[in-house]
Amino acid sequence: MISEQQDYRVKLEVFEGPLDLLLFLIKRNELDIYDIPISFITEQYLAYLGMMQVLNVELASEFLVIAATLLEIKARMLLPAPADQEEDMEDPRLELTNRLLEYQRFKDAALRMNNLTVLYRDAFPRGLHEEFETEDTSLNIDADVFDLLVAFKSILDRAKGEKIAYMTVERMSVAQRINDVMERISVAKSIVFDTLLSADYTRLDIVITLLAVLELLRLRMIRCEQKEPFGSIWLYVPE
Amino acid sequence: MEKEKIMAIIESLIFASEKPLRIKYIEQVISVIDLGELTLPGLMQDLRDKFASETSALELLEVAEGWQFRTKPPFAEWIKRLNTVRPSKLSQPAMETLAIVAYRQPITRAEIDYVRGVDSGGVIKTLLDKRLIKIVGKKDLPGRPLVYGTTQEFLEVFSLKDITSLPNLQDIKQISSAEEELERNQTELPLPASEPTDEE
Amino acid sequence: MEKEKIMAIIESLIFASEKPLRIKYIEQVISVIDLGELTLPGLMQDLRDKFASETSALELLEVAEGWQFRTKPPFAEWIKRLNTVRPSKLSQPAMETLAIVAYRQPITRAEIDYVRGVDSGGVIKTLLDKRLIKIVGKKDLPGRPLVYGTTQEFLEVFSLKDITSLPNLQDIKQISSAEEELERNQTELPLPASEPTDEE
Repeated sequence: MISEQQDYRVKLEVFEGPLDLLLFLIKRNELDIYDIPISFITEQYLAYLGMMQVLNVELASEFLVIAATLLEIKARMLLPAPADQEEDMEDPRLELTNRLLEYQRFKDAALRMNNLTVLYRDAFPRGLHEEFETEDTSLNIDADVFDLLVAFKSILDRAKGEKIAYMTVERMSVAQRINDVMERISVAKSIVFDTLLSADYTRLDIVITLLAVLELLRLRMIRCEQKEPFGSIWLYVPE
Repeated sequence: MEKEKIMAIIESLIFASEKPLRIKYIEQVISVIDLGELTLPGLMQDLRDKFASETSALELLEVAEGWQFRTKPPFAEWIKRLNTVRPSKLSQPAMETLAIVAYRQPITRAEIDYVRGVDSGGVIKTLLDKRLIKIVGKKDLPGRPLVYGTTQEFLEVFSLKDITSLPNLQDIKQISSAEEELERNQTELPLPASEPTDEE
Repeated sequence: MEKEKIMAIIESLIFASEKPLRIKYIEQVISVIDLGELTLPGLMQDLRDKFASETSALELLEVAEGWQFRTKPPFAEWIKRLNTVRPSKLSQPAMETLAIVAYRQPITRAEIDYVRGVDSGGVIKTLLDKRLIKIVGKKDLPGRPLVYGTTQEFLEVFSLKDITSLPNLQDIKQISSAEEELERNQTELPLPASEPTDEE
């Protein structure tokens, strides 16, 4: 057992997870994956876990989950199958075998992908030269909402450690009003100021609306015109 | 090594280089090659002539800082045409700024700068030019700063029904459960239980 | 317009394009040219042949559903001597996770975890950061988990024309010791990234 323990120790860092470890044990002992001797493999597996504990290596919980699975399969294999069901009873090892095969397939796939022509390893594209960048204000943009989400995430990642101020999305009343007014004017092209006010408006609402319009005028986002003294004030979008 | 092979090596170096390639770097790389009677200036001249004469769209130029391939001037008009038919990608800073505005609107420039940790004036202008964001008003703060929000065009570009159809911030946590930092300030949705699937 | 001229125009477009150039954009740009008897696929083939045969360091490849010039593989060793590229490594866990996403997309994190038998949060984050995978939507399951798929960059990095060009998934007959051993020796591949490298 001593030599085996040393062997395990060497491999300690290598196993990615319990499936990886199981595949290693199967290969090392030249076992048939379609007919895994479950008692033997369970013993080997638990010995490995024991080794990790002795070495005070923190075990990922997944290792324990698979240990429990192995023990459960072992127990089920020991139980005699009910006589009438013997024919069609599923092999308790089947799910584990399938998982191992599936995992092995992807390990192989990773290897094959590694044999492809890899950019910046086997082949290089043109180095980037800025002279091809052009100003482009078209709305022809190649991105989707999840690009936005990922972009937002990268900022939060960067901001990690410092306190992020999560501002509540609370509409300021004047800003909200500016929005409303702008929208109405853009749709109608021009409107009479009075129509922005509704009869059930409070004094505050009216003041806010007036502030909003003044603000828009100051920003030159709208223009106003009064054709005659005391006549209607027309608001419109310039140009 | 025959001359064509050495010329091709130099060609590959210049092509792959991010910046115009200084002659001293070319010299360093090919220093292991026995040039025989050949000289590096002679090889550069021959490589330049090769591209100048043949039916290639490229030319090899010696610009201030080094050697560089460029398209020959007559092709510029075609490349301009290309830029008008092809959708452009938003730069990473632009995407980030757009994401901040989308999720945190209405928001001031100072708030954007604070979240990104850098000055955002340039990107905000780009986004305004592309009509993805707009000024939606001013904030009741000293200096009355402008506040920004997303536009109708923004919704169109990203195929969103309305602004509430943006992916949840909670989704970010799904990206990596290891990121506990985020959890402090956010109300949480329970993460989906890791249920095994035998799909396929 | 004679054929060589049209081929040179296409060459200039592909060269000027930062990313692999989709055939539809080439088509749109040259739509003003009377091709006569020529066809675009025929021209692309001729252009590819031209670079393949001649003493050029470049080859024209169809990757990520587009066309791109790249240096021919024998020149990679020379370019690496320039030290302008800083390779970063994809670890074995990252390669395996990438393979699972590539072959099983769209796939949830829980499904990936199940196949690998371990938590994949960290690796998924790495692959997202390297833009090899991306979130492609949400699944109609309790908790609406995010689903992942590969990106255009993934196709570019592995020189794949499209996702169907992936090598076939093999059925495993028996666990092969030779391959296992090979894998255990940490196969890693370089990718461009900002990480410093000890490669000299």
